[in-house]
Amino acid sequence: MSILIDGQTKLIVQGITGRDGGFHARAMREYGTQVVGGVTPGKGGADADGIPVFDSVEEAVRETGADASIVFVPARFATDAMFEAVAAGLRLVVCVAEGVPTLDMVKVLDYAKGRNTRILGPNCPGLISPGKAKVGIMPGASFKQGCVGVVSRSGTLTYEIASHTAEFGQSTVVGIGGDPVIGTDFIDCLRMFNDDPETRAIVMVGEIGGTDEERAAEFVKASVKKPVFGFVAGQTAPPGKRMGHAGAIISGGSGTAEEKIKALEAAGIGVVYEPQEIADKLKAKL
Amino acid sequence: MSILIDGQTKLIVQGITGRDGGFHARAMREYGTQVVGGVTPGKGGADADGIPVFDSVEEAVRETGADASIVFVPARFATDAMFEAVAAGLRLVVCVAEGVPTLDMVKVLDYAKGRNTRILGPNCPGLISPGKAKVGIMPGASFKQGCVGVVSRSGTLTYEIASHTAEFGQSTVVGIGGDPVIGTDFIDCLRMFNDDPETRAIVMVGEIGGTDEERAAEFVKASVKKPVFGFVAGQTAPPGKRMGHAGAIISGGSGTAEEKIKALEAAGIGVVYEPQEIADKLKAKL
Amino acid sequence: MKIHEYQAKELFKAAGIPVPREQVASSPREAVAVAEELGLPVVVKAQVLVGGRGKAGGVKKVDRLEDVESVAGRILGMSIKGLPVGHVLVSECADIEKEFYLGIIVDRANRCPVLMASAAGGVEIEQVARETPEKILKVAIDPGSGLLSFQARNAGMALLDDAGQARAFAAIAHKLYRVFVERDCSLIEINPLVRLGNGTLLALDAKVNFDDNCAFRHPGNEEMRDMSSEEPKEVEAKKAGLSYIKLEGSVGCVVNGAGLAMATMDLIKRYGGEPANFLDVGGSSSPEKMKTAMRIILSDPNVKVVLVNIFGGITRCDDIANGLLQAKKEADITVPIVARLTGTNADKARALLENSEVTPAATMAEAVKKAVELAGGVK
Amino acid sequence: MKIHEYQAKELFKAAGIPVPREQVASSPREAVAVAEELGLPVVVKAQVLVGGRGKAGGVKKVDRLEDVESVAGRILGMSIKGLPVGHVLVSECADIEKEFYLGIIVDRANRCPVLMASAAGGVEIEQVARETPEKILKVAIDPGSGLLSFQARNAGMALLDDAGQARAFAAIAHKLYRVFVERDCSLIEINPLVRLGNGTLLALDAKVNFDDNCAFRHPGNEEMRDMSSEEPKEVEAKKAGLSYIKLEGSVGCVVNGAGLAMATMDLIKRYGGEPANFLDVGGSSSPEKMKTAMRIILSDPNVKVVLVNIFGGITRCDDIANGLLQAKKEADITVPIVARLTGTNADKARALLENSEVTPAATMAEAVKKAVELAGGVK
Repeated sequence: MSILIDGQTKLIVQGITGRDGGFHARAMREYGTQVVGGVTPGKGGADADGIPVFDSVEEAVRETGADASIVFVPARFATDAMFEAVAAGLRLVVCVAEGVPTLDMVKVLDYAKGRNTRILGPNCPGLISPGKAKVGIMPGASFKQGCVGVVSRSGTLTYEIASHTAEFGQSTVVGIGGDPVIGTDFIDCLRMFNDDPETRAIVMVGEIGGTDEERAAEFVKASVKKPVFGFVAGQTAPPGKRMGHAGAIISGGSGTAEEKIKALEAAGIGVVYEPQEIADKLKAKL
Repeated sequence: MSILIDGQTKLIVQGITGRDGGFHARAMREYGTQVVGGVTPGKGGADADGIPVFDSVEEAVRETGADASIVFVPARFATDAMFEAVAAGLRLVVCVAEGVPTLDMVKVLDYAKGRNTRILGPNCPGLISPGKAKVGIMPGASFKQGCVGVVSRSGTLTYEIASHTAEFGQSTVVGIGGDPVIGTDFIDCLRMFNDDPETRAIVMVGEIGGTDEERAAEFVKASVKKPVFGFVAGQTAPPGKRMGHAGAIISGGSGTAEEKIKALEAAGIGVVYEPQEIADKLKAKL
Repeated sequence: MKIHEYQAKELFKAAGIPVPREQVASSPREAVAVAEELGLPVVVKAQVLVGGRGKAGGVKKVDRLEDVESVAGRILGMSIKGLPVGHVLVSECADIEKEFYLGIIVDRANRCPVLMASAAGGVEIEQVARETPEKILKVAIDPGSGLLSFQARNAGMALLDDAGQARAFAAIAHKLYRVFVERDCSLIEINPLVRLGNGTLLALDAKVNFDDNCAFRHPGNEEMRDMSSEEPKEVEAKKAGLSYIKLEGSVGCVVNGAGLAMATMDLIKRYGGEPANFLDVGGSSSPEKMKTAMRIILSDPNVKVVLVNIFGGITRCDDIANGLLQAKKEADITVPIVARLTGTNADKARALLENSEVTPAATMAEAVKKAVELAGGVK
Repeated sequence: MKIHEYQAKELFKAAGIPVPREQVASSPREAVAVAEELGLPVVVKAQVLVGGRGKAGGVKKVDRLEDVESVAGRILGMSIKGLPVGHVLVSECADIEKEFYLGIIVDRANRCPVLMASAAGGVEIEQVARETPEKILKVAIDPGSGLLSFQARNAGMALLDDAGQARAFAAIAHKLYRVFVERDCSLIEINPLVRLGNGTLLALDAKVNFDDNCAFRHPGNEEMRDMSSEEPKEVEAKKAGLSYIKLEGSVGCVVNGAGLAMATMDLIKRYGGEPANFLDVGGSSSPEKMKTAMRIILSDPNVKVVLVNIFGGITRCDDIANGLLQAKKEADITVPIVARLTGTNADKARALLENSEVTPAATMAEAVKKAVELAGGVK
C-alpha cells in the first residue's frame, strides 16, 4: 500500500503538449507511472511521445479510464483546468503551477467539496510512492520504497529530508504546496498515513505562515497512533516578508516557526532541528 | 410516526412580527405545534403573543433549540431568510412566500445542498402531520390523523383531495409548492412516505409543467412498495399560459397533463380523474 | 415575461453578442428608410410575442427596394395567433452556411441553469428534444461558479471543428450567460445562431423571457413589456391580485388556488361543459376582489353560468359570499351562479347566501354538475 | 502587494464607503493648501507601507495653519522602519465617539474569505486575536454566494445597538467585500472604523493588500505599486525570476527552493553564523540566473562568504556550476564560495568545479559548517 497513488493509478497530464507537461509526462512514465493520456484543448487526436492527446478531460477519462490528473498549464489557466478535472470526476488532481490566484483556489476547492475529488496543491511538487508511481516533478532517484510517510509544504527541502530517511525508505512522499490556500493539508495526509498499513512512521515538514502545523499537531495528539517527526523551516525568517512561497509569511506576529515548534512538541511530535537528524530519530523508533 | 414534523418539532417563525407571520404563528400554536420563537431583525427581545422574538435565527436556535423554521417574510427578503435558516443549521425550512426569484432559489438550494437542511417550497402551503403539528397555512380542521400520505404541488386542491381521504386520515400532508424550482420534490416525499411505518398509502397531486410527476412515476415503479394514487390538474389548460403557479405552464408542448397521466399509469399508479374518487380507490386497497 | 426579438437583440448587442445589421420599424415608411440604409436584399420580420410567425407569413425576404413598403405594410397589418404586429425588424440578408442552436434555461429537475447547444439549429428546440435528444448538448451550470471556461470551450469544440469558430462560440455562450443572470431570465435563446460563409458567427434570431418574480429588481426589464400583446382583462385581473386567463367555453369560474382552479376546469370538461376561464382569487380574498372577479368574468359574452368553488383556508367563505352579494347588487347579473363554499366560515357564508338567487352546492362535483347543466347541459 | 492608505481610501470612496474629507500631499506646501481647504484642526499622516507609524511620530494633529508646513515637512523627511515617507495624508479631524474594526482576509484553515468585526477597534487586530479572541466576530463567507445579507446584518446588530447604525455598518461590510473580490485582495481592513458624535460611521484608516498572483488580471492594482518602498535588489531579483530578501548577516546563500533556503538560513544560525539573505533561484535555473544571484548577493558589503546549496531535481547542478564559474570569471569575486550540489547532474557539476576555487561540500550540514567558519567562525 501507500497513499493516494500506486501502480494502479491511471494518470492524465493536462497541458501535455507544453514544455513542462511533455517533459514530466515522459519522466513520470519512465518512473513507472501509468500515464494513459494527455489533454490540450484543440490538439485532440495528437500523440505526445506515444501518449494519446485529447481535447477535454471528459473525453480523456471516457477513453482511458483515468482516475487522476496532473495540471501543467500556466497559473492563469490552472483554475479552469482544475474545474474541468473535478467536473470529469477524477479522484485526484495535482496542481503544480505557482501563482494561482487565491480566490480562484477558494472557488475551485468549494466546487470540489461536493464532488469526490481531492486536489493536491497548487504550487506543489506533487507526490511519489517510491517504486510504484510518481505524480509530480520530484527526482525519482532521490526516493526509495519503504515505510516512512513524508508530508511537506516544500519541494527541495522534502528531497533533502527524505534523503535522510533512505535507510527505511518512503511509503509515499506528498508535497502539499506552499500557497496559503491548498487542497490537501497536513491533517488529510496524516489521516491517510495513519490508516496506511505500509507506513510505520510519519515525517511532516512545515514552515512559517498560517496555522496548518498547529492544527496538525492537535490532530496528531488526538488521532495518530504512529511515531510522528516534524521539522519547521524559517526560524530566521524576518516578519512581514514573503519567503518565496506565497504562504510562507509571518504576519502580525503569528505563523512563526517558534510557535509551530512549540505546538509540535506539545503534541509529542519528535522535532528535528537539522535535516540529517531525522535518520537517527527514525532509527530510535523503528 | 409521520414525516418531517411531529409533536417534537420545535419551530421558529421568521417574520413573526408581520401580519401573516403573527397570524399563522398563533394558528400553528393553537393547532399544537411547538412554536418556540420568532425572528425579526431589530425586534429582538419583543414578545409576540407569548412567543419570544429574536434578532437572528442563530440566536433563536441557540436560545430555544429549534430545529425547523417557517419563513413568512415577503418574497424579496425570503431568500435571505432561507440562507440564514440554512446557515443556522435548521433541519427543515418551509418557505410560504410566492414570487421568490428563481435564480435566487437556485442559489439557496445549492447553499443548502452541502449543509443538512431540507427546504420546502417556496410558494407552498407548508405541511401538516394531523394531530401532531402543523408548519404551514392550511386549515387544520380539514385534516385528520391517519395513514394516508399526501404530497401535492397545490394548496387548496390538496385540501379538497385530502378531505376525500378522511375515512383513513392522513399521516402527513406536504405541499411542495407551485414554483419551477423547489427544495423538496415528489420523489423526496415519496421516499419518506415509503419509509414511514405509519403511512399505508400515498396520494400525489400533480399539475401541468415540468417533468416532476414523470420522474416521480419512475421512482414509484422502481422503489415504492405502498399503494400510490395520483391526480393531475390542468387537462384543460391552454399551452404557453402560466396557470397561476409560476411552474404550471405547458411550454413547447411539454409538461402536459396528458403526458403526466400516461407516465403515472405506466408506473402502476392509480390515477384519479375526479377528486372525490380517491375515497373509493383507497377503500379498495386498504 | 416575453420580450420582442428586437429588444432581445438590443440586450445582445450591449453584451457584445454579434447580431446582423438591422433596425426596428413601426411603419412601412420607416421600414423603407432602414432598407435603404442597409442595402437590398433585406428580411422583414414581424415582431410578435408568439411562435410560428414564419408559417403565418410574418417573415419575408425582399429583393427590391420598391417592394419594401408594401411587404412591411402587409406584415404590420397582420395579426398572428390573435396578436397584432406593431413592429417589424428589417435586417440585412445573412449569407448563412450553417444553423446552430444556443440557449439557456433553468433546469427544474436539476435546480440549476443549463446551457443547451445543438448543431440542429433553426427548428424548435423542443422538437429536437423530443425527436433526436442526442443532438442536444446539455451543460449544467453550477450557480456558484457560473458557466466555466472549459464548459463553454468544450461545447464549442463539440459543435465546430475550426478552433477559432469554437472560441467564438464559447465567447458568445459566456456573454449569453451573463445576460441570463444579470437580467434574471427564465429563458434565453439564439435560434438560429448562424455561421456565415466567411466563418463568422451571428445571432440571427433572439428569444428572451424574464423571470416574472424579479420585476422588483429590474425596472429595465419591465420597461420592455409590450402591453399591446397582453389580454387587457388579464392585465386588469393581475392589478387586482387575481390570476385570470380567458378561454373559449361558457362556464365561468371563480376558484381560490391555482391547482383547484385547474381541477375545476377539468371537471367542467369531464362533465360535458367547457370552462370560460381560469381564475384564481388568491389567498386572503376581500369582497372587493370578488367583485372584480365577477366583473371580469361577466364581461365575456360567452359566459352562461358562473361557478364559484372555494375551499376556505386563509380565504374566508363569508368574504366570498359578501363579495358575490355586492357584485350582484351593483351590477345587473342575469346569468345563474352556482356556489360551493366549504372550509373557514362556510356556515356564515351559507347563511348569507340563503335568500339570494345563488344556487348552493355541497361538493365540488355537485357544483360542477349543476353549473354545466345551467350552461346548457351536456353537449 | 501593499498599497498606501490614501490609495486604499480612493478604492473605498469609489465603492461608496464613507471616508473623512482628506487629501494626499507630497510637499509641505501642498499639505498647507489641503489644510486651508479643509479647515483646522487637521491630522497629518505619513503614508508608508509599514505598521507602527503612529509610534514613530508619523501621525500628528495640527491645530494651527501656521504649523502645518513644519509638521508636514518633518513627517515627509522621516524614514519609518527604513522606508522613506513620500506622501502625507491631510485629513479633517473626526469627532470620534467609538472605534471599531472591520476587515476581510482569506482564512487559510477554512479555505474561504472571512469577515472579522470587533468593537475593539484602533489596536492591531492580531493583538486582539491573541489576547481577547472572544472580542472578534468572525463570519465565514461562502465563495459561491458571497457575503450574505443576514451575515452583514447580524454583524452590524452584534456591534451596534442603534438599528440605523447597524444597517450602515452592514452596508459598509458589503461594499468592503465587493472591493475585496473585485480587486483580488488578500487583506482589506478598516481600522478604526469610527462612529462620530452624530452617529455617522467613517473609515478613518484603510489597509489593502492585493494578491500578488493576480497582477495579470488587475493592471489597475499594479499601477498603485510604490516602487520607492521596495528594496531595489529585491525588485531586481524578482525581474530575474529569483526570490531574494536581504538580511543583516554575513553568510550569503544561494539555494533552490524556498523551504530549503529557509532551512539553510536556519542551519547557518544554528551553527553560529548569520545569514545575509534569503535567496531561492527557483526551478529550471539557467547559468544566467545564477550569475544574477551572485551579483545581487555580492553587492552586499556584509557578505563574507557565499554558500550554494542545491538539491537538484528540475534544477540541474551543472547549470548551477556553470553559472558560478561564469560569475567568477566575469567579476572579481574575492569572497570564498562553498558549494554543495546534489541530485540531477551532480557528478558533472563536481567535475566542472574541480579546479576552481569553490570549496566543495558533500552534505548540507558540512557546507553550512564550512561557510560559517569561512565567514569568521562561530561568534
